[in-house]
Amino acid sequence: MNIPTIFGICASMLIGLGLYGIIIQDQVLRKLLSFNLVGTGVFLLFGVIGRRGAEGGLGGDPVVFGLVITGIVVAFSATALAVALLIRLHEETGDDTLLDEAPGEEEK
Amino acid sequence: MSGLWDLLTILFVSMGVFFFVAGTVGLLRFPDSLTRLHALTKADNLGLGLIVLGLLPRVESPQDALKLLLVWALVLVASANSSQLIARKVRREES
Amino acid sequence: MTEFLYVAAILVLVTLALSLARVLRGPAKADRMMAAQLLGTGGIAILLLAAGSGLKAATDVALTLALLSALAAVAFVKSGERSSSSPKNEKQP
Amino acid sequence: MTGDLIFCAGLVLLILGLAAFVVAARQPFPAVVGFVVFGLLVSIAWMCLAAPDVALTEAAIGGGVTGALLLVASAKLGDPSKRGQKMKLARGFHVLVILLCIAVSAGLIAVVLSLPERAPTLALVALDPLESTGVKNPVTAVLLAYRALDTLLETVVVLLAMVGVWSLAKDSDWAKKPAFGYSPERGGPLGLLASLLIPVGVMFCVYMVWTGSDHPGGKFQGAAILAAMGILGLVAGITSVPAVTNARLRWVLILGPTVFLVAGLMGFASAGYFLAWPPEFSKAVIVLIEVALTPSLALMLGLLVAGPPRHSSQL
Repeated sequence: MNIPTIFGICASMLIGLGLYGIIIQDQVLRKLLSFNLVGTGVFLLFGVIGRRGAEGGLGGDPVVFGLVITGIVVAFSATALAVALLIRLHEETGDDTLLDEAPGEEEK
Repeated sequence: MSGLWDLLTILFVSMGVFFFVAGTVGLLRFPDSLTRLHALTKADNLGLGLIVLGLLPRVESPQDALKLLLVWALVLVASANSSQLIARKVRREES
Repeated sequence: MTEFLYVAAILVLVTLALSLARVLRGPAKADRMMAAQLLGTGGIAILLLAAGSGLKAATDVALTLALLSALAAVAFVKSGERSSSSPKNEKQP
Repeated sequence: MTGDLIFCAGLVLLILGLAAFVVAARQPFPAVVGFVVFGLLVSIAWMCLAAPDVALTEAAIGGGVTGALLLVASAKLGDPSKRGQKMKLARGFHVLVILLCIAVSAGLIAVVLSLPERAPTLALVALDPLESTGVKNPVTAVLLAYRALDTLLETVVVLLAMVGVWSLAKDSDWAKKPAFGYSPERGGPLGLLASLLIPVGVMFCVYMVWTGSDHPGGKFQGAAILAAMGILGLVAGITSVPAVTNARLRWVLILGPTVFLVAGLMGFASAGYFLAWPPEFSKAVIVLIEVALTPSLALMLGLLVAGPPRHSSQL
């Protein structure tokens, strides 16, 4: 058991947890948080691969780390756009979910 | 000589960690928000300050020492002001 | 010596885990925010300890966190003001 | 050697616990605070993985700017409890979802455990021509010399996302200023905080960009810090943003991408293909692009947090 392996397991579990949140949550903000958990898990998985590729006196594979930096910034932009969409939706409808109708009515 | 510096590091860092523990215990055990805020500032100011003091003998260049002190100064400014802001919010919500 | 700094870092990590309980339990929003504040300071302490044991770049990460630690608290306090009172008569003297 | 292993194991447990809390918390606000702390711990995790450049990015963007964005958003959305609307799931479906997620995690863990003993790596390939670029930080070299196209497109993606946010303004609010929607507060602790932190932050941003070519750091980290300082100044009433139709604002926004693009097109003349830097000037070109990108990126990131232009009586 070495350090990259520990973080690899952590990343895998983060992806599973986030996926669960994306499917189960009904508020969009919570779905966004879960989506970011999945994103972080994927980045960490990249980081593990990069760390294992350490060679030539470097701490890891710089190509992979460069990709992850790009990924973090893009993920933030996507999150910000999604938050703006969500707030506008909330202003229009007073709702912060994507449900078509109140489920209570559906059951009746 | 280095033995003495190492001793200083061990002494100050241990004291710093102690204040982190104290602050956390306060945060968990104190009865209301304002007293918890009080406990919290012990960890911020004293805990981090002592750790910075303890690490100073280990730095390699004056720039690194300056950076360490800057971190502490920034945390002092940030925690003092944001504690004030949070306390104001707590009071407004209570009244 | 490095081993001592690791032990110190692990101890700070344990206190962080404990103060996480306050983030989880609350009860007030301010309590959660304060605990997050403490976690931020603890994270900075861990990074400085890492820098002390040879990871020099950790100091820069600690500086970044120190600069941005107040931002979350400010965003929390100011945005809360808006939702708790009407924005029109909220004017500082 | 065991000390760091124990530390990392503890860190992983904390990260996973927080992630579980973010998913399971009943209210959105605690989940958001949990996510902010999560970002902080993940940046420490990046230090453990020997990736200081990524740790800096995660600390500046994941912990700082995203935290402000999400906290403001959760305050604007308010508490959902009053509606009492809840998605009802059939029990079978719920079990199916749990099984699916466990399967995904288990599969990935199996992949991680069965990685080849000698990992494939491009580290040596990336190191080899490092001398010729004059840049000492291999990550910066990857971002701006070998994979510059990624970085160029990424800047454009951030710009597009910002245009997307602007396009969500109401028709009547277009040509107004982007605003959080609450009054700036002058003086008091907030004013003191802003006036003390902002100069240090700006200095640190310059340091980050400058040091980025040789040591961990770079334009993304610097820009994120600058954006955070801008947000702080905005809240404290020290800085202000012009209306989104302002020509100067738009010039600053496209300054970085334009310099990048022009430098890339010059590559046709100097080396024969797009985004090729002339070998003798490559460090100068890289530093120029970094310096030009920083204000543009900082403004984009800040405006992404500020949200679409909206009517506000205070600002």
